[in-house]
Amino acid sequence: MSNNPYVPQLAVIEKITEETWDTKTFRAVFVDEEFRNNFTYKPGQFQEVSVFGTGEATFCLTSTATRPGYIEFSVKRFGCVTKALHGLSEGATVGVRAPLGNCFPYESFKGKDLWFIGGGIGMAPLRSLLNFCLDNRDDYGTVNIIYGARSAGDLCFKSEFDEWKNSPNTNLYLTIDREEEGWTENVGFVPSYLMDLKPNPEGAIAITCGPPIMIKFVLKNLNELGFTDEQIYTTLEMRMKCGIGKCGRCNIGQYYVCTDGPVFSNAQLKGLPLEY
Amino acid sequence: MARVGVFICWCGSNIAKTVDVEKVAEAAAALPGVAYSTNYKYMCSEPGQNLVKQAIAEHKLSSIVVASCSPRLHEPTFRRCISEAGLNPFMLEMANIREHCSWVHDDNDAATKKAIDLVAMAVAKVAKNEPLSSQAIPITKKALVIGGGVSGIQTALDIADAGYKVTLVERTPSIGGRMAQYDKTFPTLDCAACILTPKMVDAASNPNIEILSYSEVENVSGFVGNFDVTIRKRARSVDMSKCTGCGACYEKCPKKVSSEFDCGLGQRKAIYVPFPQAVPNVPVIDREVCRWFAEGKCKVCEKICPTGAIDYSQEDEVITEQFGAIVAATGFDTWDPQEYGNLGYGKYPDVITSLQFERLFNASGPTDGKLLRPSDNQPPKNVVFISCIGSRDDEHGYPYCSKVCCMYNAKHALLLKEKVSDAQAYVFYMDIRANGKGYEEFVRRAMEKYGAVYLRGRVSRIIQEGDKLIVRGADTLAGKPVEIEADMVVLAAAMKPQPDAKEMARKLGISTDEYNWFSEAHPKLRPVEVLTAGVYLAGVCQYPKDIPDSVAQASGAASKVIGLFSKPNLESEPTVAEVNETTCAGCLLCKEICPFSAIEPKLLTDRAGNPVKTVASVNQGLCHGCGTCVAGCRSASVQLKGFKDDQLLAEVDALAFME
Amino acid sequence: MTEQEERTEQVETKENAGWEPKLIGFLCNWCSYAGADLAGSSRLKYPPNMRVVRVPCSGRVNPQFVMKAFERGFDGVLVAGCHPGDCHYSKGNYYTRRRLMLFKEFLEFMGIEPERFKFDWVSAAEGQKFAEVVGELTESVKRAGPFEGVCKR
Amino acid sequence: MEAKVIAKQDISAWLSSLAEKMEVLAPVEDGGVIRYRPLGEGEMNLNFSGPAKSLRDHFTPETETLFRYKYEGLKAELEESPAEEHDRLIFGVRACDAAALKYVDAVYSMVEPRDEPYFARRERTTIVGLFCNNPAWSCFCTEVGNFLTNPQEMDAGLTDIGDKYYAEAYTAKGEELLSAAQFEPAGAEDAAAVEKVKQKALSRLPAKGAHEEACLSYNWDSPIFPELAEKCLGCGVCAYSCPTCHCFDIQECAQGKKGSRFRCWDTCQFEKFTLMGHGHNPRPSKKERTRQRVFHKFKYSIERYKMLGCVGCGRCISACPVNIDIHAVVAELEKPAPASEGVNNE
Amino acid sequence: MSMEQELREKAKELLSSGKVKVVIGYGEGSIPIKSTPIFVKTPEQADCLVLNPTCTNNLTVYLPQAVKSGPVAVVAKPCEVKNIVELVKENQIKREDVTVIAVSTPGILNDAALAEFDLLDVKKISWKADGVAVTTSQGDTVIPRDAAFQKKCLSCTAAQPAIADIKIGDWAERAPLQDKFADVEEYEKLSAEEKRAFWAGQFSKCIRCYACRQACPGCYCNECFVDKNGQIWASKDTGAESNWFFHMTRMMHTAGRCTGCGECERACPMGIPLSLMGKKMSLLVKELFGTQPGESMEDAPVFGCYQTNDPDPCPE
Amino acid sequence: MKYAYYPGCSLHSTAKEYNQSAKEIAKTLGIELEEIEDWNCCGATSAHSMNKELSIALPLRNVARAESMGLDVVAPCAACFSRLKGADSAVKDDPDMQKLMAEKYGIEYNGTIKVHSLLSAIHVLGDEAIKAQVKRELTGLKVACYYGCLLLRPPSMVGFDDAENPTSLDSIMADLGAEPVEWGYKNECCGASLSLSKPEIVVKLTRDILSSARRAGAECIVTACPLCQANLDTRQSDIEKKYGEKFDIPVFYFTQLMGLAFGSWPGHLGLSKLMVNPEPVLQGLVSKGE
Repeated sequence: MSNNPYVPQLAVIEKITEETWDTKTFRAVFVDEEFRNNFTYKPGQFQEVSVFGTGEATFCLTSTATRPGYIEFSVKRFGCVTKALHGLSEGATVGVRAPLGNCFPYESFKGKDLWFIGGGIGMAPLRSLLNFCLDNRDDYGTVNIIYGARSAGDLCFKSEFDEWKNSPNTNLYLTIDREEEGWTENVGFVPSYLMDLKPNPEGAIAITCGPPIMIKFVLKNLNELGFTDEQIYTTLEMRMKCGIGKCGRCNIGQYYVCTDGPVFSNAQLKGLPLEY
Repeated sequence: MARVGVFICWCGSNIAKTVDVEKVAEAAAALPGVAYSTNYKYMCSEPGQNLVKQAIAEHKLSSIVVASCSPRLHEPTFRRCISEAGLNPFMLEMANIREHCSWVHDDNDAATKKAIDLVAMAVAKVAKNEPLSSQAIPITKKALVIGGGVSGIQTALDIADAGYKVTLVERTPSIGGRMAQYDKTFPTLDCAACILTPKMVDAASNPNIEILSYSEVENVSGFVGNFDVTIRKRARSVDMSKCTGCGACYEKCPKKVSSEFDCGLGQRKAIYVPFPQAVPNVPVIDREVCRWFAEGKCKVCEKICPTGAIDYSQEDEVITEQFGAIVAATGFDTWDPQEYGNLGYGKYPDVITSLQFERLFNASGPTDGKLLRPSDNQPPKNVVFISCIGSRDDEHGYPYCSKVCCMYNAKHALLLKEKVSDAQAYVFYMDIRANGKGYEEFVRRAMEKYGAVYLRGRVSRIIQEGDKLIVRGADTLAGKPVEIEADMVVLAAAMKPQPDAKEMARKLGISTDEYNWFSEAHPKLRPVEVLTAGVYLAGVCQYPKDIPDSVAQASGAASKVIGLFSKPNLESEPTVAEVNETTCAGCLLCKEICPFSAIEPKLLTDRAGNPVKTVASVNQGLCHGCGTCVAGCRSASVQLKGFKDDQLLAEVDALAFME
Repeated sequence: MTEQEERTEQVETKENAGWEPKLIGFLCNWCSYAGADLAGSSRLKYPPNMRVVRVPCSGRVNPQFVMKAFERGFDGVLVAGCHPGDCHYSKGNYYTRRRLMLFKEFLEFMGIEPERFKFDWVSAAEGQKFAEVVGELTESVKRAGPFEGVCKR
Repeated sequence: MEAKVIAKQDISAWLSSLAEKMEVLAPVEDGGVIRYRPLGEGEMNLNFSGPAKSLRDHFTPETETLFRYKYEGLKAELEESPAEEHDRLIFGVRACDAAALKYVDAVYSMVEPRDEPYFARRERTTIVGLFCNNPAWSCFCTEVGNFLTNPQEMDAGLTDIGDKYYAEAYTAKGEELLSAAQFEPAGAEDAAAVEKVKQKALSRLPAKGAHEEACLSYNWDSPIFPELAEKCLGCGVCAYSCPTCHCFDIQECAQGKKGSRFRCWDTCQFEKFTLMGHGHNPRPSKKERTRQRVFHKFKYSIERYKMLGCVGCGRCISACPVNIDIHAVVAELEKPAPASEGVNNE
Repeated sequence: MSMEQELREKAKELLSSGKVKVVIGYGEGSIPIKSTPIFVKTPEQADCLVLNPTCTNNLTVYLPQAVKSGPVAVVAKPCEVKNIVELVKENQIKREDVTVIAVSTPGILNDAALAEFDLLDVKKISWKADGVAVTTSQGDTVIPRDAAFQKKCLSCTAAQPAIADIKIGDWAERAPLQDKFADVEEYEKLSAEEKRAFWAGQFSKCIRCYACRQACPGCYCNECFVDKNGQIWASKDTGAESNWFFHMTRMMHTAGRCTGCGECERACPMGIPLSLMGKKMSLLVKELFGTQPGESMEDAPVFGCYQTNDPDPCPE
Repeated sequence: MKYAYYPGCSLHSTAKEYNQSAKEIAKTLGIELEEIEDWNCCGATSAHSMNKELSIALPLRNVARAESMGLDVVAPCAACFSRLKGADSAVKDDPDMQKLMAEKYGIEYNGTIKVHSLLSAIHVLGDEAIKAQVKRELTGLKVACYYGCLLLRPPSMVGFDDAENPTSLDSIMADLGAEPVEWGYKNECCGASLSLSKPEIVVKLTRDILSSARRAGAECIVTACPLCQANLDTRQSDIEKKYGEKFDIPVFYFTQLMGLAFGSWPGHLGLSKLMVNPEPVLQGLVSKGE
C-alpha cells in the first residue's frame, strides 16, 4: 500500500438503518484487517466516502472511536453520490479516506456542562461527541441535548433517544417546527426553544450544528444567554474535494476548513473573513 | 444508483430460439445497479407479470427492465403491471430483443451479444429514470364527424346517444353517402333507402347532432381534447329556415346538367336535391351552371318559391369550433375503368360500372327503376358482369381486393332475373370472395336459383358489333375461350380513396398508406384509432369494407370517443419538457422551434416584485414530448422528462464500455 | 484491381479480419423505430452490428449525441427519422435535417470519414428500407475500417 | 563551487549525453508558445524572452489518474497507478519557475500526509536554470524576491554571455552535472561578462517591493475589486499560466464495470469552484473571486506559509485577454491615499 | 478631429444627457502596447476613452450583464456590431437598452507585429498611412498594413452596420485585401487521417481554461454544458478526445452566430487555431442555408427556422 | 428528318410494294431514308423461340450499323421493328448483355440511337404536315385500320399509341380525307406465323376480321404490317373456298393510300401487286384525280 493519500481504504457496508424517508445511516467495516485493528479517530472528524462508478463525497464520522471495529456515517439523499449510496445494499464495497480534519477539543470540555444543539441531519457530527462523552460519562458535567427537525419523521437516531434519556444526568429536549398529532414533546424552532430552556453559561460548553439559518440564530442567542465565544463550538460545511488541505477549495482566508476545521470555536469564526 | 430488476422474456421461442436467454440474464445480474435478474417463457402473460410484482416486493426494486418485444407493443402492459406493484409506471425500460434482435439475426452468438448490450443500455437508462406523473387537461366534450355516409351517421348517432354533442360535416348537399345511391343491399336484399333513410332522419332529429351539409373542413389545429376546427359552410343560396322542401323550384328550373349522384346517367337541375329522401331536404343552387349566376338572367326558382326561401346573396360562412375528438368517415371513390382500353368503357355506352347499374335499378334513378340500356333504352337480355376491374391488378389499378364486388355482382345477377325474367346473367370472376355472414349462401342462390352463369376467367376484349357487345373471355374451368353476345356489360370497378384523401390526412395530422387510405394505429389491435391521439377512423376511408363492417367500425370509433369523453379530463403526456429556470438564459430559441407552440416566455421577479429575467416555460398540456426544443437548447436548460440528456447518454456510455 | 476492390481487399488483410464494426443508431419512435419493428416482424435479415437508442422524434437527436458516440469510439452512427412532411410531431424532422446536414459537413471537415455517419429517412412502412440502410452503413463502415478515434494519436 | 563556462555549440552534446541517463526536457517552440518538451520533440529554442509555459504540468499534470478500480455486484478492487520512477532533467528553467517550486512544495507538504505523487516527481527532477537576458515587459520578479540573482530550488544555472554560457552550480547534484567534459573553468573576463549581463537585465526590472509586510493590511473592501469584476471575463487563463497555482479538482471516470479517479487543474476563478450542493456559494460573484486570487497570492500566503505566493513571472499579465495586471492591482492596494476614484486601474 | 476625440465627445454627451448609465469602451492598458476595456460612468471619465490599433477586445461580451443596471453605450467594430444584432435577436439585450457606437477602424494590431520591438520602450501606437506607427525612443516606425493588422481586419469589407446609433470612422465599403478563407482552403487539402492528426496535436495542447468561451459574446449561458455536475456531457479530463468534444460542441453552438471577431483564437494561451473551425462553419451555413450572422434584424436564427426545400440527405 | 432505313427481308420480297410506297411517301414528306448498308435478316418470329442470344445478336448488328451511321433506325415491318426494338432495349437495360454482345458476337453497340416504326415516324410529324401533302382527297373511302397484334405490343417496350385502343393509323387516314370506320377487330391477331404450319386457323381468324370489317361498312382495310397484309389479302380466296363467303376487300399498306392521296403515280405504289384487285374500290378516286 503506497502512501498516495488520495487512494481510499476499502470497506464493506455492514448495516443500513433507515433514519428518515431520505436519510440512512451506514455502518462500514474496513476490509484490511491490519488497518481496521489500529484505526482510530476523534469525535468531530470527517471522512471522504467513495462510491465506485459515481464519485466521492464528504460525510462526518457519526460513530465514536470508543465503540471500535466499525465506522458510521449518515447520508441525506441529495446529489449523485448520496443517491448512489442510497441505492447500495448491505454487503456492498465502498472506499473510505478517514479520519480527516481536526476534532472537538474534548479534553478542554472535561468537567463542563455540555449543551448539544442539533438541527436535522446536523445531529450526526454531534452524536459522535455525544456518545464519546456518554462512554466517558464521569469526565463531564450534565449533558443536555436540544434536537429539532422539521417534523417527527425528520428526526434521526430515534433508536438512541431512550439510551440518551436514561444516561446519568442527561436530558433530551426534542422539538419539531410544526404541530403534529401524536407528538408530545416541544413544538417550535430550535433557537427559540433554546431561549426557553435558558441554559446557564457558567462552566458550560455549547456545541451546535445544523442548517446555516439555525446556526446563525443559535450563535446569536447563545451570546445573548451569556455564552462567550470561546464556549461555543460548531462545525462548518464547505465544498471539499481532497480533504487534506491541498486542492485549495475550502479556504476561508488563510485557513482550510478541511484541515484547520471543520470544528471551529465561535471566537475563531469571528476572526475569519466573512466568506463562508 | 437505483436497484434494478431485469426480466428476460423467451417469447415462447421467438427470442429463445436465437438468443441464449440464460446467458443474457446472467450477464445482466453482473451489471452495476442490478439487484435481481431472471428470465421467463412469457413475460407479458399473467404469471410473467406476477413474477415481476413478487420480485419488486421481495427485493425492494426501484426500477424494472423487461427484455422482450418492442416497447411499442407492450410498454403500456408492463407500465400497468409495475404500477400495480407500487412503482411509478415510468421506472421501466424495455430492451427490444425480438424485433430488433432475435427475428433479424441468424448468428446466435452475435444475437446473444447484442441482446446483452441492449439490456445493459436499458439498465443504464432505467437507473437514471425518475418517477413521472401526468397532468389533467380539460376536454371539450363535443365530437366532430367528417363525412355523412352510413359510417358517419352511425358514429354520430352512437355518440349522441351517449349524451355528447356531435357535429356531422358532409361535403355534398345531403348526408347518406354512397349507400344512398344503392338500390338493394346484400345479402338480405334490404332496400338501401329503407334501412338508411330512418337513420338519416334520426340523425337530423337528434338534438345532440348538428348536421352541416354542403360544408367542408378547412383547417384543424390543437390536440386531443382541444381541437380548433375551421369549417367552411358553402352558400346553398337557399334559406334553410324558410324552405319546406316542396320541390317547386327544381321542378321549374330550366337548366339541366348531368347528375353526379346518378353517375352521369341521369340529369339534374341547376337547383337540385341529390335524391328525393335527401336530408336536409333543402335544395342547393350549383352556382357554376345556374343561369342567374353564369349569365345573369332567369331567377325562375326565386319567382316560383312559395316561401321566398331563395337567396342569391348568401355567402360562404367560415366558422371555427372547439372539439374534443374527430372521427374521419370520408368514404371512398370508384376507380375509372377507362384505364382498360380493351373493355371499351367510355367508348361503348352499354359498358357501365356497377354503381351506374345500381342507379339504373334504383326507383329514384334516371330510369325510375326500369332496367334500360343507356344506348337505346331497351331492356337488356344478356348482361355480363366482370369482377376485379382495377382491383387485384398491379399493372393498371390497385393490387388489393376491394372486398365487396363479388357480393354486389351476385346481387345484380340475382336482381336482374327478378326485374327482367328472361334475362341471363354471366359473371366473369377470378375467385369468389364471399366470406361474410350469409354471403356464400347468397352467391349460391344467385347461381343455382337464379341461373347466373359464373365463368371463372378474365375478359380479354369487348367489341361492339351493331347493337351487340361481343364479350371475349376465357372459361378456365372448361379450358376454352368463350364469347358472349351481350346487351350490357357491367364492370365491378375498384374502390379507391377520395381524391383529396392525402390533403385531409395532412389537415388531421394523420398518415396514409401508399394508396392514400388513412393509416390506423395498429392493423390488428387498434383498427379504429390513428397514431394522433383524439382522431379516429370509421368506414371505407381506412380500407375497402362492406356496410356491416363499416357500421361496426363506426360504433367502434364512437365507443372510443365516448371512452375519451367519459373521463372528467385527460391525463397529459407525462413525458413532456420542463425548463430549469436557473440556467435558462432566455434566448427563447425553443419557443421558435416548438411544433406545438407550447413554449411561452415567463418573467421571473424577485420577492419584491421587480423583474429579474425572462425564461422559457412549457405549457405541459400542449407539449407532445417530441424533444425538438431540448436538442436546440445550447445550455441544456430544457429537458424532456423520460428522455433527458443524462438518460440517453447513459445508454451510449453503457454500450461504449461493454467488453 | 479497381479502387473498390483494393479497399475491400485492404479491409480483409488488416489484422482486423475478425473485426466487427460497432455501430449505434438513434431512431425516432414513430417512424424509423416502427420501420425497424416491421423489418423484425417481416423477418428481414440485416447485420447485427448496430444497437438502437429510441428517441421520441428525430428532432430530439442533438448533434452532440453523435459527437459523444464518435468520442466513445463507435465506428459508425445512424440517425433516422420520418420523411419530411410525415413527422408525427409535424415539424421535428425539419429542424433535425438542418442541424445534421450542417453537422455532417463539419464532421467531414474535422477528418471523420463521411461513410461513418448516415442520416436517412425511414417510414413506419419501410421495413425493407431499414434493413438496407443498416446493411449499407455496416458495409461502408467495414470498408472505412476500424475507427481510430476522433483524434488519431 | 567555482563557476564554469560551456561553449554554445557543446550544449546539445552535453544534453544528449545526459539524455542517456535520464529524460531531458528543454524549451521547444510550438504554435508560438515555448513549452518544456523532451529533446526529440522539436527544435530547442534558448533565446526566447520572458518566461515560457510554467513547469506546473510537469509536476501536477493537467489530468492525472490517481487510481483505477473494477467493481461488480457487491465486490470492488483497487489498482493504484504506479508512482513516478524515472529521473528527469529540465533544462532552461527560468528563476521564477524554480522559485515557484519552493512555494508549491510548502503547500503540498504543510499538512500531513504530503502529496506523494507530486513529491515523487519533485525528488527525481534536476533543474538547470537559464538566466533571463531580456525579461518580458510583464516581468516583475525582482519586486517580490531576489531569486533572479541567487536562484532557489535550482541545481545549476547558465547565463548566456555571447558565444558561451557561464555556468554556476548551486547544489551537489549541480556540481556533478558541471563536471561534464564540455565545461571548462570560467575566466575573470567571463565573470565580468556575466555581471554585465545580469546588471543589464536587472536594469529593466523593478526594484524590490515591500509586499511581504504591506499585503497583511490589504483593504478587503477596496473599490478596485468591483472594477476588476466588471472587466474580468471569468476564464482561467491567469490561474492556468501561473507557476504557483496549485488548486485541483477530483473527478470520476466511470467506464461500465471499471473506472478511475483522476485529478485535474481547477481554479478559484471558476464560479462552481466553491458552489455547494444546496446552492450556497461563499464566493458567488467575480468580485470575491478576483479578490481571492490577489489575497491568496499575497496576504494569505504570507500568513500561512510565511512566503509570498507570487514569483512575479508576469504570465498572468501577458496572458489575460482583457489586460488585468496583478502588479498594478497590488500597487493600487498598497497606495496609502484614500480609496482612489478614477477609472483606469493604474 | 480624430476618431478618439469624436468618441470622447459623443461619450460625454451620452453620459451628461443621462441617456446611458455607462459607456463601455477601451482605455489605456497597463503598458502602451495594450488597451483594456473600461466602464465610463461619468462625463469626466470619458477622457480616459482611447481608440488605437491595440483596441482588440470584443466589448459586446459585457452587454448581457451590463444592461441589467440600466441603458448602456458600447463601442463596437464592424464584426462586433453583428454580435449586438445577434444578442438583440436572442433576447439577451433589448435594442432600446443599447446605444451602439459603431467604429470602423483601418485595422487592429496583431500580437506578432511587435516582435522586433523592445516592448518596454514603445511609447505610442497609432494609425498612420494605412499602416501602424510605433513610436519608440528612436521615433516612429510604420509597419505596413499586411504585417500590422489581424487577418480578420485584412479581409474585412466594413459593410454598412445593420444597426448603429452613432457612426465613427470611414464606413465606406472596402474590398477585402486578403481572402478570408485562404487558411481554410489550405487545411482542406489534408487527407482525413492528416486532419485528425492535426486536431489531435491541437486539442492535446488545450488546458480547458475556457478563455475562448468567456471571450465569445455568443457564449452567455449561465451554466455551460461542460460545467454540468456529474460530467453529463463532457468529462473534465484534458485528454484530446474530451477537448475535441468541448470545441466541437462550442462550434455547433456558435454555428450561424459567430461573426468571426477572432477573439477566441487571440485569447487562447496555447495558440490553437480556433478561428479555422469558426470560418469553416460560417462558410457551411452560408452554403447550406444562405444566411450570415448579424446582417439583418429580420433573419431568423439558423436553427430557429427551416424551409421545406432545405438540403436533404436523400432527396427523393 | 434523316433515318437509317431497315427494309427487312419481306420488303425486298413479298412486300415489295410496301417498300416502294414507303420510299415514295417518305420523299414527299421530306423524310430521308438511307438504307443500312449490308443489313441482315432480323430473325423475325422464329429466332427467339430457338436461341435467345442469336435472336438479339441478329437485329442488334443492324442497329449497331445504324449507330455507326449516327442515325435513328426506321423499320416499316412490324416484326422487324419488334425485333430491332427488342434487341435495342435488351442491351440498354442490361449492361452484361451489352458486354456479352461485344465480346462474344463482336457487336459494339453503345445505345446512343433509338428505333422507330415507320408508322410512328410518320405519325410524329403531326396531322398538319400530312394534310399539307394531300393532293387527292380520298373522300368517301371507308377504310378499316388494322393494326395487328404485334405492331404496338408490348406497350412498355414500344411506347407508342395505346396498344388496347389504338388511334394513330385512324388519324392518318382521316388526314388523307378517308373515313376510318369504328370496328372491334382492329388489333385482333390474323394468325401470323401459323400461316405455314396451321393454315386453317389463319383462314378462320382472317374470316372473322374481314367479316367484322364488312359489318363495320369498310370498303378496304389498311395495315402497316406485311405479315397481316399477306394473310388478309391472300386468304380471301381460301375463305371463299371454305366458307363460301366472298369479301373482295382490298388490303392496302397505309403508305400506298398515302401515296395515292399525295398524288403519286399509282404505278410507283405497287398497287398491282395486291391479290385482291383494288381497282373497283379506287375507281371513283383515281379517275376523279386523273
